[in-house]
Amino acid sequence: MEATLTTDILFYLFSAAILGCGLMAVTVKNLLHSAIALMGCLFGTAGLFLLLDHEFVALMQILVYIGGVVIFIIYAVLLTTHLGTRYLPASTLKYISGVTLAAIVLGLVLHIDPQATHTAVNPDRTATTIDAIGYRLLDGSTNGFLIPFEVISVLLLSAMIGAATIAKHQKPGATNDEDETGGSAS
Amino acid sequence: MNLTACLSLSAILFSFGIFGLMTRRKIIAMLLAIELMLNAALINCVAFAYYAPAGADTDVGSILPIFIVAITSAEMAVALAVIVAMYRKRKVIDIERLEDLHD
Amino acid sequence: MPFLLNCTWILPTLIALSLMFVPKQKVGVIRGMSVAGVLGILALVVSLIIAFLAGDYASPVGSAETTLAFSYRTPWFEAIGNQFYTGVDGFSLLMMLMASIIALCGVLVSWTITDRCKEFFILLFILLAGTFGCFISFDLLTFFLFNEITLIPTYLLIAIFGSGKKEFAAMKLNLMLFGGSALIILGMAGTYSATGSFDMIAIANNQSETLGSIAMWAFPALFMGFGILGSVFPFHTWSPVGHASAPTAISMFLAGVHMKLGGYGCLRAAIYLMPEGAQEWMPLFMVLATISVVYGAFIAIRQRDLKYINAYASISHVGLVTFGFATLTAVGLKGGVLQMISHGFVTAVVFALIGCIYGRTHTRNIDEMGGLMKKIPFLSVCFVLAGFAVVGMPGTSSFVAELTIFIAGFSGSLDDTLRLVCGALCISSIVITAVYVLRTVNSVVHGPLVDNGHEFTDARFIEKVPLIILLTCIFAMGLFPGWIIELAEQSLTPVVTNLGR
Amino acid sequence: MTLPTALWTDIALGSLACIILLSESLLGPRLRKAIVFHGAWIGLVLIGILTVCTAPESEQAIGNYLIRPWTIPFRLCFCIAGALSVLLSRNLLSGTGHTHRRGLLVSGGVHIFLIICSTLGMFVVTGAQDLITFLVGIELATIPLYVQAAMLRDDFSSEASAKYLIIGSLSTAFTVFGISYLYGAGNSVHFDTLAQTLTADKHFAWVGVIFVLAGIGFKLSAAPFHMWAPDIYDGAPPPVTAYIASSSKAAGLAGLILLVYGPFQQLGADLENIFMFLAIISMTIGNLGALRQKRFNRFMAWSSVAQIGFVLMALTGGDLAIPSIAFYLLVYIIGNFIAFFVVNCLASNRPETFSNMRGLSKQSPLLALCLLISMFSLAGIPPLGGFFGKFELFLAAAQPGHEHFYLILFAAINAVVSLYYYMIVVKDIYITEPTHADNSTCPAIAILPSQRLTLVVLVIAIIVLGVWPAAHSWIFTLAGS
Repeated sequence: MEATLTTDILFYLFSAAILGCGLMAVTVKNLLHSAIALMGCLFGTAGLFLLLDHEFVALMQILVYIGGVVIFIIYAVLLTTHLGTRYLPASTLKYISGVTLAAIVLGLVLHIDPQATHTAVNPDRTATTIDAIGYRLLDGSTNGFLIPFEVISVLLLSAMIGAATIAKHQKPGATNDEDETGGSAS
Repeated sequence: MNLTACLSLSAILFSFGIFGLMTRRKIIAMLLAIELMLNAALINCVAFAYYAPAGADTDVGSILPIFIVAITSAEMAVALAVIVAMYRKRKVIDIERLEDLHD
Repeated sequence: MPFLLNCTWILPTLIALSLMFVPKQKVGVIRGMSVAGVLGILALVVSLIIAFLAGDYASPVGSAETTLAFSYRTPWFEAIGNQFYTGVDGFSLLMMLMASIIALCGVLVSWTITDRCKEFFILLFILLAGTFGCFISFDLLTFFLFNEITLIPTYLLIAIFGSGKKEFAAMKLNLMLFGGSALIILGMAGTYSATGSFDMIAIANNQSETLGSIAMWAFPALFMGFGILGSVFPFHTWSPVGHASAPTAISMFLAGVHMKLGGYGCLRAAIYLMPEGAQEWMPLFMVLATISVVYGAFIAIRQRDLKYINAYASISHVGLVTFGFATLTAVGLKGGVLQMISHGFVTAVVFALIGCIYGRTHTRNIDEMGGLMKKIPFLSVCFVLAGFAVVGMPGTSSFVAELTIFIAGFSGSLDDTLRLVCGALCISSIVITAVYVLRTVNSVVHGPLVDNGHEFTDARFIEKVPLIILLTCIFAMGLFPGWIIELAEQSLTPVVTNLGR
Repeated sequence: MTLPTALWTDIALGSLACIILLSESLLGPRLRKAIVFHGAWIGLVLIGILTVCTAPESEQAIGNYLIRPWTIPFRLCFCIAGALSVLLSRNLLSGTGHTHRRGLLVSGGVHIFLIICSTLGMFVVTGAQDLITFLVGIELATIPLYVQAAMLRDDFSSEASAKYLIIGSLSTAFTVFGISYLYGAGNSVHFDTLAQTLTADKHFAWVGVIFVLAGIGFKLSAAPFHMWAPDIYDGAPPPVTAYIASSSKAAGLAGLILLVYGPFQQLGADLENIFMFLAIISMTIGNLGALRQKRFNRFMAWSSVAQIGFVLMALTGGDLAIPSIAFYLLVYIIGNFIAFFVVNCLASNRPETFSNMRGLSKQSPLLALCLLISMFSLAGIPPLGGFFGKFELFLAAAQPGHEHFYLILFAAINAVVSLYYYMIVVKDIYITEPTHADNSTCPAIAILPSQRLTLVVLVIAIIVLGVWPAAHSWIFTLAGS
């Protein structure tokens, strides 16, 4: 998108939403509220991605990240806490160390100044199309990402099988023969 | 809107994540803070791809997020399972109360 | 012959291995195998010496083209420049002869051990293997490796079979010696960085500037690393507790042979390899050596425990070795070598005697014994003779060695004030030595008989043998030192030539 | 398209995972037990042999997957560790020898399947030629371990898993954040491009490098990223602990070397300072931590933090770093597994504390001797493999152009400290007499025949590695080409 006043305003709006929701997500006492704040933060990020011409990533952000990951978190919250449970605040020492560490990291990262080549949008740039992504993912040559694409399927498979195995209700004292692997549950 | 702004945004988000990780005590809340950090990385990828100079591999700006999101979801699936298993046995997900293992 | 040379460490290893398969109840078999083993080693060493003396090797060797007798060289962990490089010169052979005689006596002295006897002899033979490996290695890394091998059995031998604060003593001894190893590693890393090799002869002949500049700090690291093993002040503190807590045979071997590995390493791996560093740093080590000599003797006066007395006396006498080396003259180095051999025999016989006496009086405190001459004349006579040797009476080996060292202190230029002062102090230590030796002998052998209820008899045959062997060696070396001095002189030629470059 | 021969191992590993998963879900209980357990360890051993046999002379590529000769020893390490880990899970799979306080694994088949998946992930790390493959490989190597850590039926296990998960996700977040910066600085994720574009004057590159190193630091549990390592070691099932302690670290190190000598190669001198800093902190903190431990697994965790410090020291050096680290890891893995096997036998009827090990030399001379050899190898005493392993790490830091002599002195002193606590273990098993309370409740130690055989083989291996230079020169040849 062309850099105009509109995009600037939109950018700052999204930024405010991302940072506001992000801060809420890590400070709000009620866990469910912070999960919802996280969702807001991720929506804001999706908006930012649209602004930066990455529709596909924005879509993935909404579908997979919000639709999958955050829902996971909300499930976990609902399963393991009673609604509205407030937990004890952390000690002052933890707050101080948290703020210090965060400040150190922030300082470290912000210390950098982008090189001149990066400040402006390359005039010849073309937005990445979904086709291009698909071709690159399935390309077996040195330029492609076929191997990680294959490997990540193994990763997801093993994670799902493993997750199903340990989350399954375990009868105390049961032996292996009575259990099923739960492989099909994924 | 320029690269510095985007990077600053992601850096601040990342430091929020670290802050949350240090101050939160429930495992879910800590994971949530880690999600913020990962999200900061996504912003970086896209911003770098958008502002890339000529000759850069801009596709990576879309492909790297795909893998990051996939990895995150695998991690979260395992996390959910562990949390559920632990909660079922101990009714505790507060990290401070996980004190059976200590010196 | 190279194979026979390597057998000096292979044989003990094999015996240690085969002892593992002997059932532990069969004490007789274990003892028999052990005695056969040490006799075998002694026979090997003697035949090597005969071959050495008969061959051309006995002639002085040149500095640049140093040839070792019976050398054997094969690539080992060659990717890092390590070779398995063994050989001997006269110096190593003398040390090996001493070590094998003391080992034989040590095994005979340990005849009475019955509890965990099998482990004792296994560990003793691993210790022997490491020691002999050290004496024949001419690759720095191999040398260091064998040196490390000796340390762990020492720990276990003291901690399991010792007496008193044995676990503390063993741990202290081991940690300090490994601390020395840390310094040695540093020094070796330095030489490796400069030369890319561990071959001692090659490093000694390497005159590059890189090595010269690295030697400025690698030399003190190496010298001090081995010096800790030779109990140089201020790192001597492991030695009194260690020697006092160890069982008799191990005290003999530790003080007699193992400590000498320190001196051997100082000469072989530090002075020989880095003469530039030696010239630079020797004043410091001369001062430290003098402190060891005087301090050890003074502390020995204050001790009441026989083992502690001898342990501090050892610090004092081994300090003389370092002093001899520190003069960096041909005479001084020769004196140091002679003192190493002489002190090995002397301290071994004293520790053996202390063991025998303790077996009868059940105390090592000199205030609680007296008049032993009447009850156990043989042991008492031996004790007196050993006392002569400690003081350095003419006719004993100590006299030959110490005289050479003192001559080195005063020969050459008279402008070197430090050397003269240190030499004078070292000579004065003889007086202090005489004080504690005469007092100890007096209160143990003479005077009224302190009756603490134990009935005891004089030495049995199996106890007499090692004492007689060791005393014979002491007096033989004192009366006919000729060939030993000659061998030492010849083998030190390359070191001296190197120092002069 | 012809497959390079070296790729067969990766394919075989993937197939093995499939076979294990299929036989776990399809076969009947009796057949399943035999095929899953024996198939897995025999398969991993065979793949290890295949790795050695197909070791390439030069780099073999398929697409952007690159099999480098120097990674072959690392791959061998992964296979060995995987096979040993499977063997170590023997008494957690079947009913023989119920372990103290721990019970059985939730599902043995899935446990073994996950070990193989994790091993596959490590293989992928060593073959990575771009940051994405690298990231995915690291995650495949790690995520199954979170699950495995939670596999026991007791409370401790899931706690360990939760802590591991948090630390692991944090490490992922750091790595990913760092990778995003590396992409920004280098405009690519391909290693070859990055090697040219990542130069020391790019600030982006430095942010990326620091975050990626921090991420890998968590995986290695190098100080200051070691926080929960002792808890994880203590709570996870013994085979998983052993696997985390050995293979996982080897993979992290392989990844680290890959990056340092690949994309980061132009950042040289400053990286050396970073590694020096990490090495010094790791050694010191690890040693201080290990000195005050009473439980064996926690002790191993702290000592491994110190060991990582020694390895990082080698990375400050020159060419010698890669082969010396590879050899060290091989020896370290074997030494670690001996210790864990012994403790696993002990833990079958008592908590694995040091006080419970007293008098072990009388109860079981074999176990005592094995533990002694393992401890001395870890401490670096000749003639065991650990001596040359550790010594070369020292030499690597002293190569011309990389002379870090102060670091060497510091590390050597730390090695003496570490020797102290390893000797305390030896003292406990050989010298300290057990008090009545220590031993009164403990029945005799039961050692499975298979575990006895494994122990003997491992002990022989560690001695042979220390005196027979064949494996050593093989590793150096591979790393040199």
